[in-house]
Amino acid sequence: MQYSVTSLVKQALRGHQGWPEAFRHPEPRKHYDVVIIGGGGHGLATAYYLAKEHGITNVAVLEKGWIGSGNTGRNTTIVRSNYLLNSEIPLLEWSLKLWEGLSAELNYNVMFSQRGVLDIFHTDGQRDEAVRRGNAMIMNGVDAVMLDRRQVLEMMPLVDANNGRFPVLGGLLQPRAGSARHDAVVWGYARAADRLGVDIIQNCEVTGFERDASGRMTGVETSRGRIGAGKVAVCVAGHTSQVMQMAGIKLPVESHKLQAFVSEAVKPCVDTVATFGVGHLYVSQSDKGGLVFGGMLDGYNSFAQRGNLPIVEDVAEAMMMFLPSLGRVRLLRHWAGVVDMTMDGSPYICKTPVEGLYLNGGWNYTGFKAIPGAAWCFAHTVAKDAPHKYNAPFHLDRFAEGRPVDATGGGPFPNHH
Amino acid sequence: MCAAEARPLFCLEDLELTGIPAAGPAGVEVRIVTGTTMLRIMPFRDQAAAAGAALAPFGFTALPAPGRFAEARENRLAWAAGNCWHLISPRTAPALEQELKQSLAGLAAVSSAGSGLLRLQISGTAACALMAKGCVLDLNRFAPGHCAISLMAHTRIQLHRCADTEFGLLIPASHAASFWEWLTMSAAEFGLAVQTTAAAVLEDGDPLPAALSA
Amino acid sequence: MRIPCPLCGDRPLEEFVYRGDATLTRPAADAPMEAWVDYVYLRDNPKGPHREHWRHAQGCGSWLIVDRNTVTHEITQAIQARPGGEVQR
Amino acid sequence: MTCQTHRLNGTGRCLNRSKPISFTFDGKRYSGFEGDTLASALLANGVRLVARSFKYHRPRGIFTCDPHEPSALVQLRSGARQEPNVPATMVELYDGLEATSQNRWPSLRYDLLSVNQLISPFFAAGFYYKTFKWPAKFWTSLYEPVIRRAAGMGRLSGSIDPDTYEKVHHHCDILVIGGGAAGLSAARAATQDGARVTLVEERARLGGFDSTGLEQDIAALKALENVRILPRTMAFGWYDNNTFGAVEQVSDHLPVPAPHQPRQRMWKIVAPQVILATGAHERSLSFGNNDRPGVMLASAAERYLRDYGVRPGSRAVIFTTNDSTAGLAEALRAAGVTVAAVADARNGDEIETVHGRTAVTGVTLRQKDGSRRTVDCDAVCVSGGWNPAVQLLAQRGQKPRWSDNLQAFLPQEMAGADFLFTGSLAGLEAREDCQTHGRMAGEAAGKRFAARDSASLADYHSYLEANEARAAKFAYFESSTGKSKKFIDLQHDVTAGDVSLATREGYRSVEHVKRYTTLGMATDQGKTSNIHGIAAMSKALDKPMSQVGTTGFRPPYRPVSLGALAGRSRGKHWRPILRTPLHGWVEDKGGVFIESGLWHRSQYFPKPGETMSQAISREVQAVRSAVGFCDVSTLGKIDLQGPDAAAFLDRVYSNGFAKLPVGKSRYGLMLREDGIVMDDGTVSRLAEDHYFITTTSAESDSVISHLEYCHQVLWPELDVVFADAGEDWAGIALAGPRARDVLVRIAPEMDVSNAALPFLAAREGTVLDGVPARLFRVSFSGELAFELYVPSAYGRPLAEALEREGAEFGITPYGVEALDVLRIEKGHVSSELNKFTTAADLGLGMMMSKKKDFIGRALSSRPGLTDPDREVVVGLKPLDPSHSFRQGAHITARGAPLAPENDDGYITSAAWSPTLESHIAIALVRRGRERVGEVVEIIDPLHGEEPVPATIVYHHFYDPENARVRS
Ligand SMILES: Cc1cc2nc3c(=O)[nH]c(=O)nc-3n(C[C@H](O)[C@H](O)[C@H](O)COP(=O)(O)OP(=O)(O)OC[C@H]3O[C@@H](n4cnc5c(N)ncnc54)[C@H](O)[C@@H]3O)c2cc1C
Ligand SMILES: NC(=O)c1ccc[n+]([C@@H]2O[C@H](COP(=O)([O-])OP(=O)(O)OC[C@H]3O[C@@H](n4cnc5c(N)ncnc54)[C@H](O)[C@@H]3O)[C@@H](O)[C@H]2O)c1
Ligand SMILES: Cc1cc2nc3c(=O)[nH]c(=O)nc-3n(C[C@H](O)[C@H](O)[C@H](O)COP(=O)(O)O)c2cc1C
Ligand SMILES: [Zn+2]
Repeated sequence: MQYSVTSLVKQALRGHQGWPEAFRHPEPRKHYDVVIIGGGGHGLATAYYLAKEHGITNVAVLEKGWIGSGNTGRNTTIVRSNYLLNSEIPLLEWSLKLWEGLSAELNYNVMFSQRGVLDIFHTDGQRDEAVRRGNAMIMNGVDAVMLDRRQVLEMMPLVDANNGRFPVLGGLLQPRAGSARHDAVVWGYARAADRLGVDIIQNCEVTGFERDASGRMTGVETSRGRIGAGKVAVCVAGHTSQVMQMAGIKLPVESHKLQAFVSEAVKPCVDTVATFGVGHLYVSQSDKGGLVFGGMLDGYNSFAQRGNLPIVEDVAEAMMMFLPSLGRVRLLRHWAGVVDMTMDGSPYICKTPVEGLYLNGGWNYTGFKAIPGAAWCFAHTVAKDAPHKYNAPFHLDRFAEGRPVDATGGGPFPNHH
Repeated sequence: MCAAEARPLFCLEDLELTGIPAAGPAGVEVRIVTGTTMLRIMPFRDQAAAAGAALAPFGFTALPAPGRFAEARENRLAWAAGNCWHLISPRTAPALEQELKQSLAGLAAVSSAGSGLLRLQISGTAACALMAKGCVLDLNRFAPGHCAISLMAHTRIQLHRCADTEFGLLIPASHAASFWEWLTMSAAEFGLAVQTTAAAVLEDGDPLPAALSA
Repeated sequence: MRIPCPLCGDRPLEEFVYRGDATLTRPAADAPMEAWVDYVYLRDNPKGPHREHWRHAQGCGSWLIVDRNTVTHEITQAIQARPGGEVQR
Repeated sequence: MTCQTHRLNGTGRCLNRSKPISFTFDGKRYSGFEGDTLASALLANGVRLVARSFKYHRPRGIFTCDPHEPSALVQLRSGARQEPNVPATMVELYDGLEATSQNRWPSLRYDLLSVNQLISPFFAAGFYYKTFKWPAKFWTSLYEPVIRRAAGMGRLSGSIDPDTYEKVHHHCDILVIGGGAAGLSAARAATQDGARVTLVEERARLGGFDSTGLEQDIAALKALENVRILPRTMAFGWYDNNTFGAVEQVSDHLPVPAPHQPRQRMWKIVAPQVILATGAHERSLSFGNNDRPGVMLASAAERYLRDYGVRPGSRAVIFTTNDSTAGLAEALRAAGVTVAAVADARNGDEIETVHGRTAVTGVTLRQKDGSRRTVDCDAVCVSGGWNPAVQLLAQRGQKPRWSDNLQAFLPQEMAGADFLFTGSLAGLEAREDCQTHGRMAGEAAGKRFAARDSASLADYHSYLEANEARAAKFAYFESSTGKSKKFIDLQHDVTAGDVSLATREGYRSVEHVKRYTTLGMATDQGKTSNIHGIAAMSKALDKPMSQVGTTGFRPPYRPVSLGALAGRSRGKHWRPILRTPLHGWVEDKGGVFIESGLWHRSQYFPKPGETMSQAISREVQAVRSAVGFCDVSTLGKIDLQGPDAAAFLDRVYSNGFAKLPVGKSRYGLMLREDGIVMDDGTVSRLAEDHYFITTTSAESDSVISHLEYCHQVLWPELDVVFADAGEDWAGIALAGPRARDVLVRIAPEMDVSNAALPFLAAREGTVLDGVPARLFRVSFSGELAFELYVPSAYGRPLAEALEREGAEFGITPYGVEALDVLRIEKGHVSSELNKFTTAADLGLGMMMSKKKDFIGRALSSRPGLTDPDREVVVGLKPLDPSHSFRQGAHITARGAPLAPENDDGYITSAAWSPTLESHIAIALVRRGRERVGEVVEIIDPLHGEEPVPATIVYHHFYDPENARVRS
């Protein structure tokens, strides 16, 4: 059933008894042309684009828990393409373009809200970086606006301009950027893929790979039995190195955890997505009224989806530095996600040394915004056995070649990105 | 050209070094100790024992274990980092440094921690309560004679437990002003008395319990 | 999380800085390029016991080798990285 | 002032009736007593409607007597202290208290958005996912703003919070969380073997659910020396290695904090062992309109009667499933309340629906035989049983376990190596059971402490097992009929119908249902609602409760203010401000400071009437024509000693150091292992095995850490030691053609002639008549220059002496801005070390020794790092010298259109050069060195600037022959 005002009214009058399932809960078939591991945003969107763009519909998405239980369901939902390097901007900008039409395309409101991402800067060094980045964006056809101090304070009246410490010098605004509803992205892609025939199989953990004599992928072993596959595409976020290890591939990845925070709902007071670079803080306000914010990684390898106190304090301190009128707002909940941190802070969207095995991972803490664009490119890579030009830089050989895509200059220290 | 006078409290310049009155006697007393010489001793490979033994002229027979300090005559010898000890003395720097260098030649590197550390002695009935606001250590298990390098109010400091209600703090000079502000804010509820004392005077005061003396 | 520094005793996480995989060995000067690339970019990333480097940056300054479980965060051992250490406790 | 219509005479254990208190709610004045909460006082005054719900704006009253009250949230205080979403049940009354209702307009009684109730059929779970998708632009421009206007509950003041917060570290041997019957017994028993015990209790008073008869236990506990009791302190988070976060509400019960007192204090508690005694939360039941003001938990009614002398109404109906309400009817009657009916679900009786709009006026009862009757009443007391407060335990990741016998989720593990739990958290009910088992837990913990290993827990376990085996709770969650909305999550307006809709739409995991309906996502985090959601799912999916399971619990146990989590680290005190030894002097000179990392550095020294750029140019010119001096104390300084020092330096720097003679300085370049430049600085050899190293200010900590790594991990065999000498020395750069003239006067003891102290010479000596000093003839400015280091305490005297002795030569202090202009003119790289560049990019390829291994050597030869297409350092001079541009502007070939493939690089340093009388820049430009002489364009479309044509030049603009530094 198409979602629309009309169907909503009809259903409302019938006590909502007639809504069909948004997606089926099928039993796995014996064989699929493509098996996608991981029912997060990237896995589900890849399935959708394989079906929609390439006509490959005999596809399964295998998810070990419930779809969206990974990082897509726990991220701070910032969507932007205000990147620095010419090697990365086109991918993110393509993604942003897809975001702009996504609700209509999926017939599911993902609440993509273009209320801007504003990087506020407080030091000369930060300003210089913003100028460099803003100009790179414009050269790539991306919207970027430089705001002066007055304009920043107009947009973010709660910013403490006289904190005796870090004067507000200005801000780099990307007006088309914003945020989206994380769960809706998962469910919207799942429903759309399901409607194109994709099987979404939950509670199905992949535990091993099956390869033929030539080494080619032929299937996967799962907690629900063996499933044959023509091609296998891995989209498992924080567990990328674990899953790839099953295929004998060691990756330049460390798994780290990143925390996120939400406050009690208060009347709107933060109208854009704002970042406070000096304190490594980003904050926005959800449509429900909760302030959603986050900071740095906890900083050590971890597969535990829970954080420790030092970062909680750090983030609260940065909040109080940035927006000191929030002192009496209460933190409602904080949680963590396990992210693949790579050696240059950029993802891998590529073929792998194993034939028939494809990788979309290493998203660090920036993969939500990339879901439409990267999955679109990844579907292209899986279908055509070759990268699209937007994802071409994101291959595994770039370190050996000395061509990392390192926008922060953090170098081979994942916790510095 | 006339001899320059050191500015011992350069790192607290322009701060008010006055106390905060309380109803009764101040719960926290802070003594700012000036005129202390601090010399780093960093033994070369496998020379820690020999270096310790060579400290006899200063009253010590060995380098204290990590987490400990010892006192002898007017001197204090305190562990100060992985492979580093501080000789803390009221004597004047250049002469003492020369003597120490001679004693330790070939055994340990000696350098002057100079005036890079602000020395505070914190005491009083509320000293522990105040310390707990910034210090991550379990102060109940941090007995007199113990020392630590640890984080306090975002600053890496050296901490000596001098007596049940007395702590010695060595604070990097660049952080001193901020630390001082934190200290006065945190001590305000107890009442704070501030004194500036020359090290020479201080060392004439109460000695540590005999057990701790080397 | 608390790390038992062999010199300082149990200390909270905020005093430490993480570096990562402690099982890597720096290749010899004449080692082939792949060895260098692996050394700099490939890390052990196990789900479970992990041997890793930490520095007690806000304490004694020692680099430590810490055995820690990346799922439970339980630490079974922490020793000084420099063999023998300069100081014994 | 209205009178306390619902206040009883005599009862009220918490009240001090001799202290009446006056307060206002929505501007109306009321009175209560000391000891009241805002909730009890409002009830005493007969106020029932206190709030509106989140989505439908339904009228809501006071539902619990608990900290996790879902309904009665108010806005407390006014002005900068205004605080949204405060549960009235947790507000201790103080004189003059001001509270207002929230989320309503224009008033609580007539709330326009309550129309949402009428159109609520459209607002079923997930409605916004199904609509507002078209046209795409309208979401951000139209639909969302409307939704956002309705978002949120309370309002912030928008002013800076005037109160302070602080933190305390606390260590104990055994931490007891919860000061009810069980926690009190446990704490006391735990001390028996000498352990230091700390007990935290989130409420103001000890005693928990019912403190009657516990007075002596409390007094005895307080008398123990090794017990620390922290009331008003809520343990909010359980982190690794038994690190707990707790918040003490130091002053929230006062109009304003006392002098020098914080509003709240965050405790960071470390305890090798913990005993959880967090009790149980009573649950409600689902029935029609169960959210009306006047519907209240049975235990709340009991507490208001007993502890606050307040009757919840005059005619009450009790709806229960269990024995915990056994005494309630009697208690109500004793308070003069008519008990109009008792519907016991165990007998097949139930409430079908509640009548009344802004308050309960009656109920429809449905009896076992199916017959219905309507009963007039103004209060409904409901008990659906008890949920053990497992939330803290579940933060550790363990999933609670469903017990059919107890009809409740219990902690999964009965005990751990570092924790025990007891009381009604463990499923116990009777006070005596809680106390007996609490004692067992306390004793076991005490023994574990004393023996430092495990004590037998056999009794502890068997006690709980027997209790569970005995139990036979009645399974009942929802009334069987009725058309009115049955609310599960009172704050988020989630109904039983929403839950079944979600399951019908395929959202079958409990986590999906939570997210689709927002069940349990409000301020109480499901403490009053989750169980009913699970029950509704169990029914809809026909799955047992145990298979549906709970959602995950996360910190904080109850919401915590950001102020408390930040403590004193805010504003100016966010992080220490680092000051150099010359700070006071700079201040006295009228110097302007600039944030540089955490440092405050002198930026420039304006003279009266001067602009910033005039001051900078004057300072630059003084250095070029006479002499200036600059505070460089922020540079990292390392004292390196030991027999293997030279070998060590050779490995960590790309250039060689073994042959550096004693008494000489050399510029050094440090790479990362991946071949990117990490830092630069000077290395001076003071003696055979003694070096003094400087690093950049920004990287000083990371360089120390890196060198320690190299020493302790990579090459432990090298016999070197090094000390971070950053704090020891004040550093001053003395530069300009007259620098030597000044130095002679400052250091009469040293021979500073060009012959004795040539370029790059390094000396130790004394200045100012006996002050130990290190003197290096190095130059960043391109002039004859010296770096002078004296012990920090002599920094200011040195500056004063320089000023005095240099006056006749026109000496001028300069700040980091002039320093930067000077080095740009000279072409020294600095901001070009931006973590993207190799030595070759910086024009320093010759510093890559071919004769030795060093960090970064091997990987520097990768194709990407030697690509001729890389961006390398060059200078830029605009064709029109007056044309300015910014750092961060990009470079393109002349006339090239704006496109990424035409991006030829960017400007890393830009300045007005008073010496060259032109704007100049250093830039990283693709194939730049091959393009010297080419005219390119500097573009800055971000600022809408016209392209600036400029010539690529070598970046050593000033004195490229280096004659001046050697003069
Ligand atoms: C706290 C936090 C904040 C973030 N903030 C942002 C942000 O603001 N903006 C942004 O762009 N990005 C952000 N990110 C990053 C972003 O969330 C992720 O990069 C993105 O969601 C990754 O999507 P995914 O589909 O690859 O992974 P996931 O959503 O994690 O999906 C992977 C799925 O694979 C499943 N899986 C794993 N192993 C197996 C197996 N063996 N078999 C079957 N299934 C398996 C997992 O259960 C999981 O559901 C944030 C991340 C975190 C943790
Ligand atoms: N069926 C039942 O479970 C039931 C029903 C009614 C009454 N009771 C009675 O309740 C009492 C139970 O005693 P108990 O000690 O187990 O529970 P309790 O409810 O009396 O005490 C628990 C205490 O822990 C505190 N607390 C909870 N979480 C906290 C946190 N995170 N930080 C700080 N404090 C926190 C609460 O404020 C409360 O005071 C007995 O008297 C029992 O008879 C039990
Ligand atoms: C953007 C965003 C907003 C959230 N808002 C809320 C909220 O209002 N209330 C709430 O309880 N949780 C909220 N959460 C947190 C979720 O409840 C949950 O903690 C998170 O998705 C991680 O899942 P987990 O805690 O089950 O591991 C939000 C999460 C995100 C990503
Ligand atoms: Zn240590």
